[in-house]
This record gives sequence, C-alpha cells and structure tokens, in this order.
Amino acid sequence: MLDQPMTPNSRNCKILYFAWVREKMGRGSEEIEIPSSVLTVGDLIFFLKSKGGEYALALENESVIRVALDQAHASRETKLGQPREIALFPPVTGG
Amino acid sequence: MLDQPMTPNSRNCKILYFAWVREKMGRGSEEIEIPSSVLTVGDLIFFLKSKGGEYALALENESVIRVALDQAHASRETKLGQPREIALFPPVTGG
Amino acid sequence: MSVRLQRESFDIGAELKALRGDNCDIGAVVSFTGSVRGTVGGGDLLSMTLEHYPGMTESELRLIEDEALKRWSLEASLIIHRYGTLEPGEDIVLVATASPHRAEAFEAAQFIMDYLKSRAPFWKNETLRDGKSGWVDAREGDKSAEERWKTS
Amino acid sequence: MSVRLQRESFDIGAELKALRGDNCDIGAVVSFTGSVRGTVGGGDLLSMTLEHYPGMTESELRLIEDEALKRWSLEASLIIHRYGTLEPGEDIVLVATASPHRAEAFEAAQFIMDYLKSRAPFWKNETLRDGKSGWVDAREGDKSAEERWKTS
Repeated sequence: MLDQPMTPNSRNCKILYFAWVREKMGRGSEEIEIPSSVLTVGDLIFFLKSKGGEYALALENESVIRVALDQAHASRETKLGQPREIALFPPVTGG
Repeated sequence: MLDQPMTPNSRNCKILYFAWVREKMGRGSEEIEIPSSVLTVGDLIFFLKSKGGEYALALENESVIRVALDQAHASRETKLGQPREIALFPPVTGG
Repeated sequence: MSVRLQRESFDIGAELKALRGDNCDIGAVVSFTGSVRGTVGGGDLLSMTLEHYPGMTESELRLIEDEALKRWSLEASLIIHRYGTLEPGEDIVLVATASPHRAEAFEAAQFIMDYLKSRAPFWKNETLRDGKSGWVDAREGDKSAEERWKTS
Repeated sequence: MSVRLQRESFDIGAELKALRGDNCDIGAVVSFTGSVRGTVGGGDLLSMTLEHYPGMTESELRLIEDEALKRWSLEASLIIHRYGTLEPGEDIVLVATASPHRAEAFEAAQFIMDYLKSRAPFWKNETLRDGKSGWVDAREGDKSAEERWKTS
C-alpha cells in the first residue's frame, strides 16, 4: 500500500451545475477528483478553471460564480473540507 | 337694520361629535352659534369648553381632542373660517 | 385605485384577483389584512364596534390612496375598511398594492396603513366577555409610524 | 411555519385562510405575491422557466423562514415557491406572515422576500415571443435589499 502514490485529502466529489453554468458545461453534474492542494472554495474555482475547455468557458466570468457545499452557500474563503456535493451556479434570480 | 346688534362673522355651524366625545356630550350633533371672537380651532375649543356642563366634561382632556372642518383634519392654529360642518373626536383608532 | 367602506366582510382572494385583473405589468402584489383579536388589554373580547364619520371617512381614505399613488408608481391599489360590529377573527381592513417590482408595493402598503391608522376617522369600541366595554386608546406607535413618511 | 416548493399554482385566498386558522391572536396578515410580467427588458415574454436546486432550495427556504421567526414574533408564516414553466400573469411566489400587530408582519415579509431573492437557488430563463431566450440577470438592487437586514 505504501507503494501507491499518497494524495491525502484528495477526494472524489459530485459537482452539480445550474442555469448557464450547466449549459456552458454541457452537463448537469459529474464526479471530479479534487487534489489535496485545493483547500478553499477559491482554490476549487482556480483548479477547475485551469482544466480548460468547457471549465474555462463556464467559469470565464468567475467573480459572478456562486458555490454551495453540501447545499449551503459558501464564500471564496470557505474551507472546502470533504463535501459530498458541490454546486456551481450564477447569482440566483428567484422570487 | 342698523339698529340690530352687528356681530360680523358670528356664524351658525353644525357640530358633530364622535366616539367618547359623543357619549360625554350626550348627543351626536347640534347647531351652535359661534361668536366672531372665535378665529381659530384653538379658540373654538376654548369657547366650547367655557360653556361648562357637558362641554367642559367632554373637552376636559382637551389636548387629545381632534377637530375636522368640513371633513378635513385641522390643527389648533387652523383659521376657523365659515365651515358648514365641524367635528370633534378623540384620536382615531381604525385599521 | 379603489376605496370601499362597508359593513360586510370581504373575500381576500377575490379582491386580489380583481385588483390584478389582466394587467401583465404587475410583478408584485402586497396585501395587508387587519383583523379583530380575541384577547385585548382588558381581557377576552366579545365584539368590537367600529364607529366612523360618514363622508369624511371616504374622502380621507381617498386622500391617503392619492398620496400613495403620487409617491410610488403603482399599477393598482385597494383599500377596504369595514364598520359596525365585528367578532374576534373577523377582518377589519384590507389594503393591497400592485407594482412592477416589490419594493414599491411593500412601501406603499405600509404607508397607506400608517396613514390610515392615524388619519381615517374610525373609532373602536370593545365589549369584553365579562360585560365591560370601552373605547380603544390610540397607540403611541401609530403616530410615530405615520411620522416616518413625512416629507420636508 | 411552512415552506412549499411546487409546480402547481396556488390559491392565495385559501392559503391566507389556512395560515390564519382559528388563531385569534393574529391581528395582522401581510402577503406578498410575485408574478410573471408580460414585458421584460428584451421584449414580450412568451414564458419563463424556473430552474432550481432540489434539496438546497427547500433547506434554504426553511433557513430564511427560521431566521424571520427568530427576528420577529410571528404567529404564522408561509413560503410557497413554484418551479417549471410559467406564463405571463402566473404567480411565482407567495410569502405570508401573521403577527399580533402590523409592523412585525410587514418587516418579516419584506425580510423573507429580500433573503429569498438573493439566497434561494432559483434561476429564471425567459423565452420571448420572438423566439429568443436567455437567463435573467440578478438585479443589483436585490443584493442591497438583502444587506439592509444584516445584523452586526
């Protein structure tokens, strides 16, 4: 077991996309492995954006992207922890 | 005609009473001759109160009494003029 | 843009539907309903009788509505106030305002209620279950609620 | 003390009646109804589709209601929000609050709407009569409306 590369705190998470983030991503959800270097929500956005392609497109205007961890609003400084579910979406427009 | 006592601006007005002012007066309305010396709403209250009896009773706590001239709210300083209808009542409590 | 003074109760759902009509510029409707509470300062209420000043009441309510229409751009508004004898749980007053966005409807409805409470010539007389009865005193808060809308 | 998320429309009159029940401590009920307008920035609207985040939507609405119940002593409250495709004139949201006196019901209803507008995970997609469609941008005013309720 010690022969395997250790990535403590690297974790598989379900990521959900909503509204135009979902449209730009071309899918509503996926599983993503998040490396141990990603500590905060801000890090997560940076990590996803760096994957390029649809990620770069969907997160182009990154300052407007909102994030929820396990269905609770999170700020850029929020520690990512070990969420079961992450969601990325534009500012909400209900009501 | 010149032999008659002249009271310019003395006028007959209908006065209405509401709520506990009406109850203390023992009537809902009456005609009253208002002497020429009564120029403002404040003067009117003073004049009525000076009549004594039920007037003094109803207007005892005179600072809370509200007055309307021709169905419009008036303050103590409002000129009385020649209203067709005057109303005296406690602070309103609708709604 | 409608003021009604009546003895009868009203149907809030039907009134709000009529207020809206088929006006598709309305994005927000705010309603306020005031009703008779069962317990008052002095004890349990049997009934409440609303006296008013016929003629002045209607014109005062219209003035209040006109002022609201001047201050906020409303698509529609409604004031219904009852008089006569009401029991606990019965509605006394309905104020409704409609506008494209919510802030105006909320503010206008509050304004109308605050002004109505301190300017419309209604007086409440409470009869308690124990037989006592008396006139309701004006609430100090109602005067200050009106004053926050003063424009200089 | 009730939150509902549904596709179907709602009957405002029936909802307000149920909210009140036979609670005779309620002297004031405030309702807000938000509905789909027929004309939007881009032109005439054919329909609007509300996407939401199942699970988070309900919990977020409950959090907002809980916060309102903490800040104001309400006798009852209700939040109904629809999702799916709606046409101009259709209702989107109903917020209702009930309290002994009017100030609390008014403030709580405004608070709930302001928070809902900036926190409940709904997104509106408009389809215009000319065939164009697009996501509605968040209104700048909604963020500042939420911020006035911040407690330090």
